[in-house]
Amino acid sequence: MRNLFPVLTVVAAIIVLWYGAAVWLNTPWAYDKAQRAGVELSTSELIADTWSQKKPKLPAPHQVTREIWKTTVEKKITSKRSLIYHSWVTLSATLLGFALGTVLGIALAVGIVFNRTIDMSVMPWVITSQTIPILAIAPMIIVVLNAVGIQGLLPKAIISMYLSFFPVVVGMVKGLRSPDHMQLDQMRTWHASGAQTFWRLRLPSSMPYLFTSLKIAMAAAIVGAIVGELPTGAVAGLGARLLAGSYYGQTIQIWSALLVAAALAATLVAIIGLIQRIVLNRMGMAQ
Amino acid sequence: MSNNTIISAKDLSLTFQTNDGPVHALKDVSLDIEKGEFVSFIGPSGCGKTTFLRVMADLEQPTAGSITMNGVSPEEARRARAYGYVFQAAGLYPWRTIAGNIRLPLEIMGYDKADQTERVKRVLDLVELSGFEKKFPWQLSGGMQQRASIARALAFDADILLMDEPFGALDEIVRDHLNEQLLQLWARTEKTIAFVTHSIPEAVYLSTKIVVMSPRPGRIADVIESTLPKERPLEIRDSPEFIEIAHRVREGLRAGHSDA
Amino acid sequence: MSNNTIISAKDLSLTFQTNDGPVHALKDVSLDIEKGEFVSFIGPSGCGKTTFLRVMADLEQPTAGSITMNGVSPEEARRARAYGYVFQAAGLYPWRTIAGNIRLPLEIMGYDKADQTERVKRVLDLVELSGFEKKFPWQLSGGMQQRASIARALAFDADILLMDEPFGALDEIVRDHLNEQLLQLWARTEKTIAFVTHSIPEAVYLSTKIVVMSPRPGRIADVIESTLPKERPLEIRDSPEFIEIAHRVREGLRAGHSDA
Amino acid sequence: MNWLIAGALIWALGWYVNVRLAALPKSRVTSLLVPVIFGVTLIIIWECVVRGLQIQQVLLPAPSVIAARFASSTSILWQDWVQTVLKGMMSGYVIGCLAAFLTALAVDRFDFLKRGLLPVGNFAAALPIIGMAPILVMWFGFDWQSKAAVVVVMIFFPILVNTVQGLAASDAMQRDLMRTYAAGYWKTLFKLRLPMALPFIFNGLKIATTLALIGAIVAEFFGSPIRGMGFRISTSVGQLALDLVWAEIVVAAITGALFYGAVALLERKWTFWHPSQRS
Amino acid sequence: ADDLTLQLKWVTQAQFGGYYVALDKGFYEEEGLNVTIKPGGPDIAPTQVLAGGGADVTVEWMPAALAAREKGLPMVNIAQPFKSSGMMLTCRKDAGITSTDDFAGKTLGVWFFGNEFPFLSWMSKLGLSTEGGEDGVTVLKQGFNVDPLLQKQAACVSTMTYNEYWQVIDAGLTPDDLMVFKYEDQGVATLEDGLYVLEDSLADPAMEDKLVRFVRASMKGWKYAEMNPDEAADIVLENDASGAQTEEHQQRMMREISKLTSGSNGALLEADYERTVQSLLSGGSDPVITKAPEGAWTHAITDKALN
Ligand SMILES: Nc1ncnc2c1ncn2[C@@H]1O[C@H](COP(=O)(O)OP(=O)(O)OP(=O)(O)O)[C@@H](O)[C@H]1O
Ligand SMILES: Nc1ncnc2c1ncn2[C@@H]1O[C@H](COP(=O)(O)OP(=O)(O)OP(=O)(O)O)[C@@H](O)[C@H]1O
Ligand SMILES: Cc1ncc(C[n+]2csc(CCO)c2C)c(N)n1
Ligand SMILES: [Mg+2]
Ligand SMILES: [Mg+2]
Repeated sequence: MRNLFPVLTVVAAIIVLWYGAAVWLNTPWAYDKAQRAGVELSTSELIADTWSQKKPKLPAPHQVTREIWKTTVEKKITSKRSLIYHSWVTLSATLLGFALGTVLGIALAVGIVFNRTIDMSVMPWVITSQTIPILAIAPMIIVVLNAVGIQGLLPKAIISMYLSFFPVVVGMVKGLRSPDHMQLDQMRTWHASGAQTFWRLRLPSSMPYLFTSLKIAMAAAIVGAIVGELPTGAVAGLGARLLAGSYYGQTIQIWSALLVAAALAATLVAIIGLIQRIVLNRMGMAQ
Repeated sequence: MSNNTIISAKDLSLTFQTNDGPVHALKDVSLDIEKGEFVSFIGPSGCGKTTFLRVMADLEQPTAGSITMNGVSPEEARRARAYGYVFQAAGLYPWRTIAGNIRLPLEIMGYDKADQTERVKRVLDLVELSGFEKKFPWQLSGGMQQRASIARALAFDADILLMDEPFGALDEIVRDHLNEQLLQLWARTEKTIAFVTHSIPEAVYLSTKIVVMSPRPGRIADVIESTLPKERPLEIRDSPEFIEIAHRVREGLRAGHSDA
Repeated sequence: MSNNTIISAKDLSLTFQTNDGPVHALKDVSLDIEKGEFVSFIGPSGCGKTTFLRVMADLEQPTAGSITMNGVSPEEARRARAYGYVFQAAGLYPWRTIAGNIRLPLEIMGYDKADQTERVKRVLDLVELSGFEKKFPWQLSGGMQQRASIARALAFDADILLMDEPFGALDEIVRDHLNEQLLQLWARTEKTIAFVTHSIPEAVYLSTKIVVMSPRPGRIADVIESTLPKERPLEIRDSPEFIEIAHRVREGLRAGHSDA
Repeated sequence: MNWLIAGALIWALGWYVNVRLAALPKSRVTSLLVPVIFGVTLIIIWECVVRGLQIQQVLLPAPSVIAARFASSTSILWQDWVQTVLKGMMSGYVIGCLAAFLTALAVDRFDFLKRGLLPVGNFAAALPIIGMAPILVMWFGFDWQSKAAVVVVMIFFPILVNTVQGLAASDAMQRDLMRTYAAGYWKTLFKLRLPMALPFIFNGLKIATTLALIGAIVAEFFGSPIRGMGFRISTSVGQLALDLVWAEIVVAAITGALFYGAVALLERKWTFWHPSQRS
Repeated sequence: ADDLTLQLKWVTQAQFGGYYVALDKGFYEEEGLNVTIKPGGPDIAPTQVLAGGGADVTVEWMPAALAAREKGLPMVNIAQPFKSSGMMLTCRKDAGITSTDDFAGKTLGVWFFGNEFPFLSWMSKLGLSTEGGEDGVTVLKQGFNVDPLLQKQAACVSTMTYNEYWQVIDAGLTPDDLMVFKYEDQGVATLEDGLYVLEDSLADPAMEDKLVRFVRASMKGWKYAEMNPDEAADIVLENDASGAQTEEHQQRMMREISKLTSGSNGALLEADYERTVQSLLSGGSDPVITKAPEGAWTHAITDKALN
């Protein structure tokens, strides 16, 4: 609440800047048109024009807002023109990829923490894996998976997974190793088994780390799903909207898809944050 | 080594290999502790107090010499859950209630449910924490947390209590209070206690025997048998006898310190 | 208030507004400290010792009453760099060598290069750390770090030294040693020292005046003038005079504690 | 079939060797050898699987084919590398870091900005920045400038957030100490808060390395001159030159690893004092 | 019914109207086929999909198919519903372009991803280097849209008669502002949008039979679409999962497409094929294909399908 006023101020400043930038960026096209039509533009006409072009370089905020309104509230959510429908398509791939990435990440982390060989062999490659521009080869992955009969949701989810497993591995390795020597020694004095140590000490201790990485992983998963949608033939999803918008030069459509994607991401991350607060509070580990 | 000897170390040595060369944490340490004794270990930082306790607890392997706990090796003693270990920090799990924390070792050792509940209740009584079982550790003061951690080490049937600076992090007044309680508890339960501390008054006040250690290499500089009675009110610390023992301990420490 | 009064507090109060309501950290505190005195502040946790020191250092603003340092307001005194402040933790910068750390305040205050080097050398000598100037803090023991942090506060020309539990984190033996050194240093430099501690022996051993404080609200419970001579070997702590003063301090503490 | 069996055998052998090596006390040699053996095993298995299952080269080329192509196309690879990495990524990285850093100083200085900008920043950071690529290409043209812009946008928030966090890392006691010296804002900044923030800043810089590379490459998908790694990757698929695509990916991976390594090295040098660097 | 998968070259749009009509009107069903149509996209190489077995038949441009064939992927043209090419280079007059002679020193937008081959042969025929410089042209890889022309980042961009050209018009430029060069008029036209399969498919009689039925139904769809462009456009719109296409644009596209398909009954004309091959072979120092391919097309399917 304390932040409400500053945030609103910043948002207002951004909107003002945005309108200004729209005038600046769209002016050349307005003049270009006017010149070919042989008319003079007054300043007010110019501004009005820059804020209402069909395919502006930068659409004005109200144009984007109207587009979002039209494609969410005014469309049936089953319609292919509804952004809610497309968000759902992206969301499902995101959630699946996120789930797969989390499971893979935790599994790898457990392996790394409990097995020296896995730790030494795999960990450097886990880091290297992220230097491969997966986003750049996403199209190939889609086609190759297609060749072995995997299509639809799964290929997108796999790209999501590739991006989201990494923060989870890194975070969970840290988390599972976060119990200090004293706590581990204590388990030893009680002659606790490896499994008992894992379930009663390592896993609970790793929770704060887990949630922090889950937030990063979720943001990554969305990027993965959207990028995975670009080359699947602009079929459906926010990525497809971005692409189709881009293909037809529909900047308004691009921006609305972008903003909805950001809102989706922010919502998902916020939900994890909420769960984090509840769980950690219950566990007495809230910072 | 009498029949009643609970802990017996002979020519114990432990050398850590570090990047800066070997560190002789313990060198030819021999010591016998009888049943029911309260033995304090005191000495400057790095003299091997903690290491010695950890060897007893099978958390560290000696590089030479031998040690028995209850007549068997530390490892067997650990597997038989023959001792409770209390660390400097309370180290309670924030996600478990006080009762849950005390129940933890019992769960691990496979005590049955009813027995667990019974024992938790008993040790909470013992450390005067009844009524706090449903609280979480962070809802308690530092002294209460430390009491809970002692209760946790008392909950299962171990005759030996190993305590590594359990009150090091507490302020003097709370510490006085806990010292008093610990003495009463020891009297009631007749456990054998090995207790590491940095504080001379604490060592003198609590112990039947004070082991003064000196560093580099870690060894025993002096063993002082206390002449204080078993019954010790806090005021005893202003008595000449007390001051005399404290003085001896300080001398022992100074000797060990200066020739390092 | 004599001509020689360096620190003079009158009816000083400080109330923190917290979510749980106001906390009276200091309430109507009046105290005069003469030039060259060594004044210890002792009292249970939360009685306002740190707060009092911070008010002197202009790190906290009193809500009522007045205080002067060297006859001017704490803020003016701070700007005039009239005091050195030593915190409980050494708080050395890990990315600077020991010499670099000590040079830090000199750089900030704009001493010239040659002077800096000269002063660093002198205070390193003073705290017996010569030879360690090129080391990094984490390569030194806790006691040495604390000595470096004292050197840092001595490097510039401040007549007043404010020390907030500077040895709180160290073990007793190291502490004894530093206490001895601090006394010598005080004798040599003739600074005025305000010293916060939790330890009764430390307070008695060091001070010319012991201020016993009690909490909720934080106020002065007793001011004890020490009758010990200026020359104090460590052994003085076993003398009846010492024990007598210590007893008085403990009584004062206990009184403040129980009526809280 | 024989190839598959060979692959399985090599896997078993490699793993066995690694288990033995890992059991040895950790040294520089083992901690280098073990992952290398693991990686080499993976590559050999890849080769065996491609040959054993007779996977078409247009789907997944064998490592040997990729290596051959790498060797024969060095001039193309070099030209692409210069375009994408030197021009696009590096300029973007430098500009992005500077912009984020200066913004962080402002945000840190003015509490109002901190409370207003950071939440908005978090929202913006959740934005799938990749979606900005076509827009930025439209704004900044086809050449490396638009790639640099994408990189700037991608790395801005991670570095901003880390730097702001770092600037807040000095504890109250250390700031109080500076106050007792009557040190002003700039002195406190340079002598205390910046050094203290370095480990955090480096954290951001490291994350930014991979982001920058990905950003520069992917931006080339949306329009580019006819060179560049992203250009090559995206167009070579259409020409079924998959070996060239993979050669570019190898270049990208090596570049990414080296870039990350270089920043990590710098971090080691500048934050040698931080506990995480000391052990 | 027999299953068959068709991979398109691009996103769902009227360019592929015939297939959607055949699907929607049940022409495939009548032939006992269960056809799945997979839309393409900017990064989907139909040749690769075919190689990977992700589709049985693909719509592809002949230059890309022949290039793939040289790479060892045995693609065969089984039908050619598009008679003529819709490719053109659309230029701004205000950029100083009135004829092909003005290209030198200018920046031209080109599609890559296997679509650059016709352009490259054309430039080599004009004797223009594509490496930039005074007497060459600077090539940029055009993204998905015609922005470079509108933003004056390029003097010319590649357009299709049926699609991108109209986006330029819609954006506000008039035909008078523009100078267009059709590949057909420049004598460098290559065959577009043919149906391709892998050689193996033809060896299998059952598969061959499926293909015959498929081509027959598809051609029926194309002819229907030519007759009923608006209805065909509606069908396309219904099949567009992205919901990004507009009715106006698709109807217009369908009409333009009809101009390209109307000359074909589905069978490949050998002369057209030879012209394409010649154009690709003559690519100067770096020709698209190095030798005339053999067996790159067959009339086996169309012969059976159309009689
Ligand atoms: N795991 C280890 N590896 C290497 N050296 C160690 C290890 N544990 C302890 N040491 C060293 O062994 C010596 C004895 O350490 P120990 O912890 O037993 O001392 P201590 O008497 O408990 O000291 P303190 O009072 O500070 O707790 C020290 O020099 C210490 O640095
Ligand atoms: N910044 C603050 N905001 C609110 N309350 C504070 C603040 N600083 C101190 N207090 C409260 O003021 C009281 C006195 O605190 P102070 O730190 O001066 O005690 P102290 O005597 O130094 O205790 P200790 O021995 O634990 O250091 C305490 O109740 C403390 O909780
Ligand atoms: C990135 C990219 N841009 C253009 C094309 C070329 N292309 C092939 S079919 C078709 C439809 C025409 O409306 C177009 C434009 C492509 N394949 N990929
Ligand atoms: Mg210890
Ligand atoms: Mg304090």
